[in-house]
Amino acid sequence: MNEFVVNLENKEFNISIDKTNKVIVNGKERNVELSKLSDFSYLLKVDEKVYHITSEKKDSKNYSFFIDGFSYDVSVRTLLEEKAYELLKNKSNNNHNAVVKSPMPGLVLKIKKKVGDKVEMGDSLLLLEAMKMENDIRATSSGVVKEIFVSENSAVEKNEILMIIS
Amino acid sequence: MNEFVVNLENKEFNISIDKTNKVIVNGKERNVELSKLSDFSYLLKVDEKVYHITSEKKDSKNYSFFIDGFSYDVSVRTLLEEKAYELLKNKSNNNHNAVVKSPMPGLVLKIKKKVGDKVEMGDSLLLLEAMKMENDIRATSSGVVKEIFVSENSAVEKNEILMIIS
Amino acid sequence: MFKKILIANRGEIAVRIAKACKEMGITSAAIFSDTDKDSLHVRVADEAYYIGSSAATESYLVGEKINEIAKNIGANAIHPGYGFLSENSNFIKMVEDAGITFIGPSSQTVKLMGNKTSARTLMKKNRVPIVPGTTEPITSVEDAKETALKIGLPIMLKAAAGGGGKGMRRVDKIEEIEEALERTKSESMKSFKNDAVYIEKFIENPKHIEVQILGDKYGNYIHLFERECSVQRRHQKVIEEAPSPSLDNELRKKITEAGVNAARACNYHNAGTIEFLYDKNGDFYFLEMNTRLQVEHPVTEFITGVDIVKEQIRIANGEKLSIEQNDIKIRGHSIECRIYAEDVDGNFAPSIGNIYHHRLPSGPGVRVDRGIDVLSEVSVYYDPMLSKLITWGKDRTEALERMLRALGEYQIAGVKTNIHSYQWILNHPRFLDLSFDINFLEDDFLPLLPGKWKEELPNKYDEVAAILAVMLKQKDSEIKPKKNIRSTSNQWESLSHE
Amino acid sequence: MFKKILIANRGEIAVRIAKACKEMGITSAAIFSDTDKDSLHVRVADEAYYIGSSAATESYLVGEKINEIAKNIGANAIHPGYGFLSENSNFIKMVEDAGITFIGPSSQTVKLMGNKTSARTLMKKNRVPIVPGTTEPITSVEDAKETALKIGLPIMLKAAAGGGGKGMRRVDKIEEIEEALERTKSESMKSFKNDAVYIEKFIENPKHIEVQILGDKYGNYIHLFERECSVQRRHQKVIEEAPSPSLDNELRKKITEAGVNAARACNYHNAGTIEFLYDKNGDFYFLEMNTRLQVEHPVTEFITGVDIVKEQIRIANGEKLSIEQNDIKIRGHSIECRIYAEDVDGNFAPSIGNIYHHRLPSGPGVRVDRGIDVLSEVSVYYDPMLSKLITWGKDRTEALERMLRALGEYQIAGVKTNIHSYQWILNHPRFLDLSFDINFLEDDFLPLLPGKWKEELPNKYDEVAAILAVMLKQKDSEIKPKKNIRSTSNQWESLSHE
Repeated sequence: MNEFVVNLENKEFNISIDKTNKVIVNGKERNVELSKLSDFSYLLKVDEKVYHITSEKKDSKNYSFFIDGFSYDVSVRTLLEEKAYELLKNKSNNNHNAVVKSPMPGLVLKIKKKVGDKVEMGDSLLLLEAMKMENDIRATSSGVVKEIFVSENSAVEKNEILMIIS
Repeated sequence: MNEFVVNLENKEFNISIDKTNKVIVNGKERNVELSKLSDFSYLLKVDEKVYHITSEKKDSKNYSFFIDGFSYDVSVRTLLEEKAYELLKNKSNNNHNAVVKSPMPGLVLKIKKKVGDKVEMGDSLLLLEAMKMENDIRATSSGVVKEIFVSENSAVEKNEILMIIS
Repeated sequence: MFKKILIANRGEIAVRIAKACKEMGITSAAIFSDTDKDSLHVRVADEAYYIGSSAATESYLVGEKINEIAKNIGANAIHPGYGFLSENSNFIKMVEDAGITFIGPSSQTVKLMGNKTSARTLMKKNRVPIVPGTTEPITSVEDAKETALKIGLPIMLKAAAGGGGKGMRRVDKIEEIEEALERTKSESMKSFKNDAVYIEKFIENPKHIEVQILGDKYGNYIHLFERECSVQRRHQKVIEEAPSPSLDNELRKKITEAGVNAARACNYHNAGTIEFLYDKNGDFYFLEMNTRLQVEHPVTEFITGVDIVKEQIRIANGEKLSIEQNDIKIRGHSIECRIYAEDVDGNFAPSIGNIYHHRLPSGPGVRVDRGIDVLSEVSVYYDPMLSKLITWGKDRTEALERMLRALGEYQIAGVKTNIHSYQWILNHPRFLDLSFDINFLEDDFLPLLPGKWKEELPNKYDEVAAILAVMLKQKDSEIKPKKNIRSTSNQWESLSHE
Repeated sequence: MFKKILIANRGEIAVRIAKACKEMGITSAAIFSDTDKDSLHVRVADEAYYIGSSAATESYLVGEKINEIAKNIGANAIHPGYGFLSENSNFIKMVEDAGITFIGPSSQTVKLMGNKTSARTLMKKNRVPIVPGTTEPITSVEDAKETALKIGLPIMLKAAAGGGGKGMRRVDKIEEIEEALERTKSESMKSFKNDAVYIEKFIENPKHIEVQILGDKYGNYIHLFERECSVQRRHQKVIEEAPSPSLDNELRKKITEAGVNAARACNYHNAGTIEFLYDKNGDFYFLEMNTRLQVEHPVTEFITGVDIVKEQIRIANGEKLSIEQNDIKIRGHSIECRIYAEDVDGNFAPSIGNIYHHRLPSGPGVRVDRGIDVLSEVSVYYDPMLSKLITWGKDRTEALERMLRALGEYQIAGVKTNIHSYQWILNHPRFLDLSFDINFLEDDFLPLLPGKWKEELPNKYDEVAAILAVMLKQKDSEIKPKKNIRSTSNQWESLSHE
């Protein structure tokens, strides 16, 4: 019997699994049967229900699923991995830095905040021109602008660090 | 420069190829460029024309292609292989036996010829019931029925030899 | 409305029905045999239940099991699709008795119309023209001979319990009647457990035209015009069209009215089809009624805009017809080509295997109803129809141009298909000038087997195929087998995904 | 008819045009950049020619190169698609001068309508209602302020050479005009090499409704009714419908007549679209004319049965319109969802990658126009629209039910898409009760980013996703890496094809 912790969309599931086509999800038992149709396509039966799922594995802990028009980014950890993760999370909470990265290559048009500004989650931080469109880069967490690494009219690569909010 | 003999639908092509994206087909030079899209899908450019081709490899000499709704069974031999093939063909011509095999598993309903009967290409040889349908097995060459290996109401496997016509 | 519908079928029609359920917010429950464990109809349904081993006689034909599952899972209704148990009145009776709604006509109607002699009697009484012949089973060889001489040879011997081209035999000479009768009876007994056989005059080179009707449970009937289904091989339809290009509006009015009368005559409710033979003299005769959804229903849906499967469900649910006859107009033309896994040049033997590559055609005026997906298995156990390709155009020419375009886009690897043969049929003068009849393929195509039909087509891609074969063989000889190492800098490999 | 058409575009629209050529028996010639060497538009065309490196400015935007290729390969006509050079009057002039037919209006018409101020002047003269504002470019900040005060704030500053939502800026306060004018001018100069800017009154929360027209070279005009395109994000349409559910028949008559008048006013020939803003008072105003094929043309094709691309080709070939206004009737309802490769919750950043898995939806009432196929590459260089999913139903409800069903069937792996977000939009009360306007997504959806919009949807598959993740992780830990050896007896592996 192996136990896992699954996180998706701010929800947590505790799931244990053995090899007899049974899983226990948050205490409830489910009969399951899985068929691999291709590297990207699975047929999963849960009790009497059938689901045809498109899957992309990101790494050993993260999967991206697509079910009936709904997409899910799922992270799954063994109990051991979960403990390590919690430890890490607590650490970073004490010294909480949100890194704002460029989601695509482009040109910085305008920087809307300066070091020391308070930002709320959702605030516009800067304008990035890419694919002939102006893209509004918004804060995904609240805090204070700690550092800015780019200047207006500078070109940035994908995943280049733009700002740090702490 | 490698030379090949290609047969499809009773037509023969002599094709030589080097590594510089050029082939010579029956004396005519063609510029070619091939992209493999997947194991079953190729994009072939011949001069300015583009062809999207579905492909199944049967063995090292035989391919099955599907182009714009047209299907082709193609056999391709190097000059050496072609010589061996010709030799073999001549041999079998001297002792020409056409083997009639069952195209599918089924039940022999009726045998329409007996040993010694003359048959023309296209003549009905026997009726085979399979998939709830009566299937007419016809001669693919002309000759005389030399031997019959099945009897009426007997079950046959796919590719089981039914008759020999010589 | 029903909460849950059990779909007592497999393949493309089970998929089609599950999609209608999805659109209507109804839970669909599939049943599956061993082979069909991961089949597309299971993938698209909301629920799936194991029914038995792969042989249809152990699974999709076992009414008791299906009825039992329906009861256990709380299904409110059963959709039978076509084939299997769809026209089995005993099964329908069993479902009715279990208090489950059968999505189709009542068991009495099916029983009545399933017996071809009683159907003929009823049609005659209601002035729907029937083919000359008997309306009672043949009782003796002498009877048969007498009738044959009276209506004139050639005649057809037909199983009263038959239909769909099964259990019938042509007789040209009076002295052949005895043996033919015996054989038809024995086949009929084998196939239908009933050896009643009747006689119809053989109609010379007719077309097959059928009328789609809808009737609710309150005696309201409409027709959705007709379909032309003359392109057949061994009584199996291969291409269907709507509307029939062979009819003018006057005849269209007559034949569709006859269809509605036929349905009314047997107290029909739900979707049904009345098949007619249409002869060279412009006369048409009732052939039989199909008391179920037809394979070729999509061509009617394309020209009328009516979703027939959804109408079936609404009618079964006790709703009145929401459409009036005057609302139904023909727009444009639609053609269907059935895509079979078969070896055309190998006696049409079913082609078995796994679908490794499956690219659907797309774009304007194209619909695909399919039973397969990538990595589906095509087995020996069931009908080898993979899918149906249906196109629509503002007229027959555009529908045809789109069909040829879509056939060119449709890519399947893993089994042989009949796709190439449509190049011959759809470009044939008899198909284009409407001089085809139900013997078209038998007369003009089958004699060109094996392979000669290809010689009548333009040599469009011969050289290309030859070049590709050489290039692939050359590539193969260049690439040395490596142990799981792939260089991403190798352009040849980099596009290939494993 | 033309023998050969060069398609001066890429992606789904180039594929769409090649299919029309195929159906008409015309040779299609594609052009491709480095990145597009094996793209779908190259695969479906009959011929393909290299045009330059991947940046559009080196390839699809270089009119001289395209014109040169067209001449060299003996193309009789050029179809520009949409975007790129489709509304570039200099390019069209060059093509005309080379004696090649441009499939679209004349360069003069495009020039006239491309300049938004001259278009407004012309419309005003021909009594097509325009948004209050200037019909001349602004000459000074003072002018601008004066006009703003006259017509009332807020106002829109718009680039005379702009269009399609580009080069425009809202001004709410009189003191913001100066800076806004400067910025709009500079952006306009950068984007269009022209800094003329005019003023329009800002229309509060309008809908975007546009009329599809066809005109031949002999002064005959028809309309194909209207489309509703109010669901937009940053002025980019996301969902389009036909007919507009917001109009009654009286208003429909008025707006389509205005569309035909607008086309006639500028001597338009070929297919064109007149965009209107429709405000809460039931007034509509000319916004701009798109002198080319629209992305959303399929919804019009679905409800009218007219193949707009083929009509474009016939008109360009000098044929008279074969359809009369009375022949065009609306049947049912059609909806289009644009499928983008983008990360909705990551600032809509384009998602780059290879398409590893691509399963198209199918069945009744579904059309896909796509620019990708399995193993296509989605690059940074071009618009991230992968395909368009279009459904038809007998009414808006059925079209919507089919859209939700088809979105559920559509499977893409390799890039992130916006498919999930349609679950939110299509089920939203404002979309369903027609109270949406062009600010719908800005007002109601964008504030729910990132991720919060998902919380408004039913938790349909959370648990399933969690279970699958666990099972896959478990399987992965069980399977030890093997060196290219696969056991066929292993059920887990046997279905997997590499």
